[in-house]
Order: sequence, then C-alpha cells, then structure tokens
Amino acid sequence: MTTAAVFGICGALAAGLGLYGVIANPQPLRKILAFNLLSSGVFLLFGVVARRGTAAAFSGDPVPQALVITGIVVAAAGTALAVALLLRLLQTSGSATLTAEAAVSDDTVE
Amino acid sequence: MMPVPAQVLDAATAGGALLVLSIFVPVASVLLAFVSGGRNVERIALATLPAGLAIAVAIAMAKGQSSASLVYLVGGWAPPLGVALRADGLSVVMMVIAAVVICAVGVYARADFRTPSKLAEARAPFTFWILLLSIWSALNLVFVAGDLFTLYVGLELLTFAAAPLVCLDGRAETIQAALRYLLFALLGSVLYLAGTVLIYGAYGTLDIALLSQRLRPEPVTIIAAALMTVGHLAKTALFPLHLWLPPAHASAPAAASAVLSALVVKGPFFIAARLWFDVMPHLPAPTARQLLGALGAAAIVFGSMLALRQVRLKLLIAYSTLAQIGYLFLMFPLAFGSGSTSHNGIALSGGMLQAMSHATAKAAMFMSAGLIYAALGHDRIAGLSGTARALPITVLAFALGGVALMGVPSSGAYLAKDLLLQASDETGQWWWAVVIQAGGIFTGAYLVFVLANALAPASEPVKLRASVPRIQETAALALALCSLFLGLFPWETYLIMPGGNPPNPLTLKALVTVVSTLLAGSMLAIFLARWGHPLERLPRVGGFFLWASPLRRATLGLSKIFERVDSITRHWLAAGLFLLALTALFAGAIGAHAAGLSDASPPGISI
Amino acid sequence: MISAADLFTVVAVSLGAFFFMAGTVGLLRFPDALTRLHALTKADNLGLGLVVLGLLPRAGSLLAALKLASIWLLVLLIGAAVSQMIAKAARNGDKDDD
Amino acid sequence: MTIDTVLDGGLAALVLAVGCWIIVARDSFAAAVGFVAYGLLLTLVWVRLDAIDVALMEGAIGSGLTGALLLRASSRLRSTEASVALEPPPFILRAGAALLSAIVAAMLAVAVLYLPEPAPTLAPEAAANAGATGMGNAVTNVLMAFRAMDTMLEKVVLLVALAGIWSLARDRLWGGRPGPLYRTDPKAPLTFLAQVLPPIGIVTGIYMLWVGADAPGGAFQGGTIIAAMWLLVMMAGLADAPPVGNRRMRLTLIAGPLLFLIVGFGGLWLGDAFLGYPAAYAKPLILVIEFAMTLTVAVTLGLLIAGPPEREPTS
Repeated sequence: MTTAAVFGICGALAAGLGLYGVIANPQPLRKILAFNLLSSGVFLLFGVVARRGTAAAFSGDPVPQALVITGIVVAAAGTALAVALLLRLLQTSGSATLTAEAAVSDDTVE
Repeated sequence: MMPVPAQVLDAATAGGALLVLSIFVPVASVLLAFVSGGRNVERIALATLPAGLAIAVAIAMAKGQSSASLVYLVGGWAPPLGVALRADGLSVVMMVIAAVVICAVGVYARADFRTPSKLAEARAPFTFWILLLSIWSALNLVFVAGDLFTLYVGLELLTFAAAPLVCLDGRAETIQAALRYLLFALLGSVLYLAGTVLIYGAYGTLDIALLSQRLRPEPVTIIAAALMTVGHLAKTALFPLHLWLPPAHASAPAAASAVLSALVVKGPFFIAARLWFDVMPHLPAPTARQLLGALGAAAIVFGSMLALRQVRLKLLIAYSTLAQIGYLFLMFPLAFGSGSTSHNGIALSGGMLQAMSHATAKAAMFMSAGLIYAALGHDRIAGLSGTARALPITVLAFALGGVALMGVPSSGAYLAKDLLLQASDETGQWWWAVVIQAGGIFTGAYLVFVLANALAPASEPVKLRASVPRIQETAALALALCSLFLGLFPWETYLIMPGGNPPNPLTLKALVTVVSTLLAGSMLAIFLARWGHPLERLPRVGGFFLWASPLRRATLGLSKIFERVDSITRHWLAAGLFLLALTALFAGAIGAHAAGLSDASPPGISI
Repeated sequence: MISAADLFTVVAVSLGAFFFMAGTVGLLRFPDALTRLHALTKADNLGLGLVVLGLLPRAGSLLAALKLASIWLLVLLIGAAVSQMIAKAARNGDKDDD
Repeated sequence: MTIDTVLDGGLAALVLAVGCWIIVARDSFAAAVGFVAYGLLLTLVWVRLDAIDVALMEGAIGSGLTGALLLRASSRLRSTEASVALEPPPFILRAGAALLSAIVAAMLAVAVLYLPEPAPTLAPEAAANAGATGMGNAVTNVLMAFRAMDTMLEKVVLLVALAGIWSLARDRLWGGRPGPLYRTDPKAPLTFLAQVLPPIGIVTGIYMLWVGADAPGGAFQGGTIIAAMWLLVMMAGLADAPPVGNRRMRLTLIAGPLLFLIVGFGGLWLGDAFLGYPAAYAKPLILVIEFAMTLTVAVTLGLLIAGPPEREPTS
C-alpha cells in the first residue's frame, strides 16, 4: 500500500467519524469539534490527490495543496463564527442547545 | 485515459471584464465601508446599489449581442491552471434579478438600518450593510464562476454573510436559528468540497467547461456527484433537509428575510443546476433526477400544508419558501426525457424563471410582512383583520406578490409553469404536470388564507403602533409588480424558449386557469388552514357546512400528521440521517444506471 | 560501514527515544498531575535534547544546526512556562476552572 | 510491506484513535484538548504527504488557532454542561447514524482508492508557468498568481466572518473592546513567556513570509504565528484587544485585500488582466501584497478569537 492509499483511507474514516459526531452528538460545541474533524478528513483527501499527482521532479501537485490552504482558512473562519454564535446563545438564553422545540417557540400563539 | 492536453477552450471575450466588476465592486465597497465606518457605511452601500445594478444591466446588454458566453480569464491564466469567469444566459438573468432585489431591499432597509443620530456608529447598520454587500458579491460570484472550487469559496462567503443576518436583533431564538443554519450549511459545504476533491483527483481540473468534456460515468464521478448534490440540497433546504429554514427566515429582520428567502437559497440551487446541466449533463441518471423531482414534489405538498397551518405571517411565508424551493427542483426530471442524456432547455428556462419570479415575489411578501409587523406590533394571521383598510398599499404589495407567485398570466411564474408543463408534455412525464398544477393551487390556498384575514373588516379600527414609511411600501410594491410582469419580457435573448408565439396572457383559457386555481385554492384554505375564528362564522351558503364539517375534521387530522412529520424532520438528528441516507441513495441511483449502461456501452466508457 | 558521526547519531537518538518512552509511561502510570508533569517535562527536555544533539552532525550546514538548537531552546522555554501553569492550575484544585 | 507503510499505518491509526476520542469523550474540554493533539498528528501526516506548506498551515491554524478557540469555548461552556445534561439520542438512532456515516466514509474510501492511474496532475503546468512570477514555491505561485482570485476572496471571507462575530455584540457595547482574554497575575510564568517569546515569534513570522517565495511558508503561515504572539501578549495581560471602532485596526484589517484589489484593478487598467501582474514587477508586487496580507491575517485571526465587543466603550 502506498502512502497515498493509507492516508486516503485515513481521511475517509476521519470524515466518517466527523459526520457521525456532527449528527449524533447533541451538544453544539461537540458538533463544531466534529465538523472540524470532518473537514480535516476531507482536507486529507486533497493531500492524497496532491501526493498522487507527483510528476517527474515535482514533490506533488501544488494546486490541491493551495486549495487546501484556502479550505483550512475558510473552515477556521466558520468555526470562529459558530463558536461566537454559541457563546452568545449561552449569554442570552443561559443554555446552549439546538433542540428544535425551543427554536420555533414562537410557533404557538403568543 | 489519455491525459487531455491543456487546450485553450476559451479566450476572454469583450465585456468579460464586467464580470470582474460585478464581483469586486461590492467587495471594494465592503472594504471601504469597513474602514470608513459610521454613517459612511450606509452612504457607500447606497452608492453601490445603482453602480451594481448598472454593471448587471451592462452585462446583460453585452451578453445580448452574442449567443456565446461572456468569458474572462482571471489574471490572464487559462484553465485548467487558472480560473475562468463565464456568464451564460442563466447567469445573466439571475444576476440582473439579484441586482433588482438587492436594490429594492437596500431602499427598503434604509429606514430600518439607519445609524441613530446620537451615535457615531451603531452595530446593526454597520453589519447589515456590510453583510448585504458581501451577499451581493458572493451571489455574482456563484452565478459566473467557472470553477468548482471558486464556487465553494463563493458559497461560503454567501453562508457566512447570511447567517449573522438571521440574528441581527439579538434575541436568543434568532441566535439559535442562526447557529442551526450555519452548522447545517457548513455540513453541506463540506460534502460539496469532498465531491470537488474527488473530481479533481479523477480529472485533474475543476473547470466546468473542461469537466463537461472529460467526465465519464465512473464510480468516482458518481460518488462525487452524490456528495455535491446532497450538499447543495442541504444548503437550499429542500425537504426533508429544511430544519434550519423556517426559524431562520421567519425570525430575521424583514429586509434580511427578504434577501435570505429571495436570493440566498438560490445560490446553492444555481450551483446544483450548474452541476447537473453543465458539469455532468451526460451522466446517465434518470432515477436520480426523478428522485430530485420527487423531493421537490414532497416539498411542495409539505411546505404548503404547513404554511396553511401557521399562526404567524412570517412563518407562513417561510414555509411557502419551502414549497417554492420544491417547485424549482421539478426542472431536473423535466429537462431530460426518460433515458435521454441531452436536455431540452425549456425546462431549465422554466426553472430559472420560477427562481426569478420567486425571488421578486417573495422579497415583496417578506417586506410587506415586515411592515405589517412593525405597524401592528405582531404578525398573527388571525389578528390581521382591518389591515387592508389601514395599510392598503402594503397589503396590495403582499397580494400582488402572492398572485404573481401563484401564476397569473403576465407573471413570471405563469410563464415558468407554462414552460414546465410543455416540458412534461414533450418528455411524456404527466405526473409532474399534476404536481405543477397542484403547486399553483396550494399557493392560491395560502394566499387566500392570508388575504381573507387581512381583508376582513375589523370589529374596531386598527390602531397602528408606527406609521409605515411610503418609501418602504413602494419598494415592496415595485418588486411585486416586477414579478407580476416578468412574464412579458422577451426572454429569448437569454433563455431557451419554445418556438412560435409566446402564450397570449389574455385568452379565455388563461382566465379559466387562474379562476379555477383560485377557487381550488380557496377550498383548500377553508379545509386546511388554521382559522382564528370558528368556521361557522363564515357565511353559510346552502347548507355547505352540513357536509363540509366532517370533511374538515378529516383534513384537520391529515394536517396534524403533517405537523408531526415536520417536528420530526426538524430534529437535527433526523435531518442528519436524511442527509446521509440521501447521499447513499443518490450514489446508488446513479450507480445502478451507470452499471446497466456500461454493459451495452462501447469500450472506452468503462465503469 | 558506520562512521563515528553516524554512530553518535544512532546512540543519541536512541537514548532520546528511550527518554520519550519513559516519559510517556510515566504520564500514563503516575498517580497525580504533578508527578505526571514531572515525567512529561523530563522527557521533553532530555529526550528532545538528545534527539537534537544526535541530529546535529547530520545538519549539513551551520544554519541548519542553529535552527535545530533553537528549536530545542524554544521547547525548553515554552515547556517550562506551560508546565508551571498546569502545575498551578492542578494545585489550585478543580474549583479554578477558567 | 515496507517500513514506510508500517509507519504510515501506525500514524493513521493514531490519528483515527485520537479522532475517536474527540467524538466519544464525555467532557467537552477533554475533547478540545484531544483536538489539539489530533491537529499535531495531522501535521505529521501532511509532512508524510510531502505538503510542507499545508503542514505548517495545519499546525498553525488547524491545531493551534482552532484549538485555542475551541478550548476557550469549552472552558466557558463548562459551567452549563453540568446543569444542562443533554441525554444522548436513543441507541437505535445513534446506530443508524453510525451505519450511514460508515457508508458515506466507505464511499469516500472507495472513490479515493479507485482514482485513475496515472493520476492527472497540474504540477508540470504549474512549473512551466512559474517563470511568470519568478518564485520558486509552486504553492505560492498557485495561491498568488494562478488562483489569486480565490486567495483574495478567502481574505474577504475572513473579514465577513469577523463582521458576523462583531454583529453579535450588545448594541450599547458597540465600539468597546472584546472580552478580556487574561487573568491578571504579573508574576505568572505566562507573563514571562509573553515578554520573551514575541520578539522571536515575530521574527519567525516574517522569516516565514520571506522564505515563502521559494520555500514552504507564506503570508498565511507567517501571519498566524504573529497572531499567536499577539494573543499570547493579550492573554498575559500585557496588551489589550483594541476596541472595534479603532480606525488603525480597521485599516490593518483591510490592508491585505485592499492592496490585492488595487493591484488587481491596476492590472485591469493597464490592459493586462484583473490580477495579472506585469512580468517585470510580478515578484515585488506579490511580496508587497503578501506583506500587507501577513499583517491583515495576524490582526484578523487575533480578533476572530477575541470575539465580539464585551466591554463598555470608554469614550
């Protein structure tokens, strides 16, 4: 097995772990953590593609590497925004949950 | 496969530089507004509105002169190494509509997002204008980007600008809605990103034009297609992935709701259309397309039924958006005949026209709902009686928007429906015709429901908490009128239209269609809606309610079931399970066909 | 054919690896935070020091050797500061969360 | 099976084990600590994949910055975690989620393993066109020349995210400073660290920017290190986060993208192309943009972590 194949599988599994965490963990902060795990798995796939694209005299395809750098920044920005929303939610409501019932509390007649 | 040599597919065309301006003029305004701060933020934003509109119109005129796309190579680098911007007819019409809606919203929002005179700078105006301009830039990028990764950046810009708009007023439930929206949208983007990396790994480019030539029905392509499609479904909030939409769209400030509902959900929808029509039109996926249409049909029924059950006007409009998003996805099965891999442009034109009609009409409806809320201090539908007398222009804007959405002759939605019906006729898929007609009737139903309440005479004169600025009413009314007359525009320049005469809006047949739609809609509204007062107070016509009462009880039971399903699908876990299941389902649906095809296909197309 | 420099590298890096391993075992086996910290910092400082020392003959240029040495110094500095903070937090008990 | 495969496999197993820990750990703080470790392991993976630029990025942003953000959030949330006991969803639903996630992961794995051979690559083309910028780092070439638009827009994404975070402030606190990051204790070892480390860190950051032209590194990696130094100084209480109305800070926030935009429009004006650099000036122009970008990145990242204004404006 090549390095690319090993880490390709690793990336896919990390993404799967992240997917599970985002979906099944009820706590928003854990969802954000799992989202980072998920995106890191997808980013690894970029690395694998870059590594596979090694041509003569090049250590790897620079395009996917550049894309992943942009991707990491965007994911970090998303994480920062989500964390800020979460902390603000904690401040205003005293709890940090995403339960649907509370979300449309004004559904009922006021 | 032999690596395809880099070929110059396209060179920059005249007018291509306008595409750059459409993206970066709003960006420049964002930067300038950010640094100059204070009241300058509004000034810069308001100055950008006409400039952006002018750029969009200039692009439309440049595009009108030739049938080929406008192309620009950023930095002079040609794909696959560089990134191209391309504007075809679809991009141009969406861009113009986005510019029109944003300008109207900008005019409308001036009254709501003005820096108070005693402050040098205030939070809400500063962020609102900056986020609005960012959304504009992101939308234009989404419409013209010729590269899958650039589309990803545009999509994220759109999401990050849209999510904070939801909670500008800072109430806890709006923050929760924004967080749900952001997290689910991030999940969708990652799925899309996973698809793009697989595509790059298989074909060595992310350029749409190059990919359309290189793509083959291989496992990698199929899995990537499934991931990307479902990612966009999550971001568009197609049923059953809609958990974030109703709270987010209903609780945002009116101007923000208008942008979110009219334009922001169209971004991922547009990319989904790009994927299916431009990147992989040759992918043999009839089942997957039927699946997309089926989800759309479910969204129509589901969104409309729930819209009728709402107590608050803004939630009703939000659920109506859910239904209208479903309508957009009907074009996917309709564009392709069964088994055929070449699509007819009529359904695509119909879908885009529907998107444009919905953008203008829905913005008008949210804007008037916002005015009603501000004037009455609430937006309970049952408490709307007397509003029509107190706020005639606002209610008129709402009504015209609704009527346009329902599809009266001359409206864009009517033309769209006509095109979609033609497509279903040509491809022999009658079942979608049924859904299309039902969609119009449902729209009629919730329109009748709201108007019946708003037009009802009030027992005592309505006391207005605040007067409604004329300029805001005018902005809403202008958008509603725009939607109402969208069907009269000569779209042939930009969209593929059927040959022959355009449908004459004044025939008897058209009139009958409208009247019957409204009548059927009223019946639905009577039976399904949540009326504030018992039905018995409605005028009794010929013992109508003797047999209607048991029927209404039965339909009430039905809508209870729908409400139950809604509360389940709005659970995070359920939506997540649907998301994953749909990904697997799409991959399976496309894969099964590709496998069947490869048995009979000539060598060269291998699976 | 092993030169003296190579032999030195092998011995030093192996010793460094041994210290890392001992530190990890200590981290896992020791009873409380302070003793674990003790194990960890020993491993960091000595283990990394020996690894860096072992790699110095192979650095190729003076600049690269300086870089290696400065990495060790930085880790020493940060390790000392951070382990003090952790120790303080551990001594203050669980009440001091933030 | 070579020694490389064994090492790679061991590293991958370690990454996945820490990943599992992040998902299943009962305590959020522990999970966040796990995430930092996970990020460091990923950095090693990127080194194994011969992507040093990305490894630096992952270490700086993925592990360092995001880790700091999540650690801070989890320690703030700790107080509520005990009171709001969120019971996990029923077993059957969790099992369903696990199964479906496994299916999607398997789809990804299959797709990656069945990518075509020989792999398509743009490496030769990137190298063939490297002369246009005169820079030796292929990744920097892609970021700053071939796909410069993406890079420029990504900076706008950061700025918009910051505007979004600021929008969460209370109205009356607009114009104030973000919440304090520090606990005042002048004798703490942290204070000493914050006095000694920043000079070294800033030099390292600038060095990283400078070598980015020809070797792994670049504006983003350099900027992140400087941001970390700034955060360290703020956490030690030696400096305070600026109020959101601070004009100089705002100018720094937009300097990178604005300069990028000016150069871009300059290219358009001079007849070349938007974001096309005239061949003679390509390298100096790119370096100037990268320098401005480093400052912008440092300030933006610092403020992203500092959060929305939480203290009364002083004026």
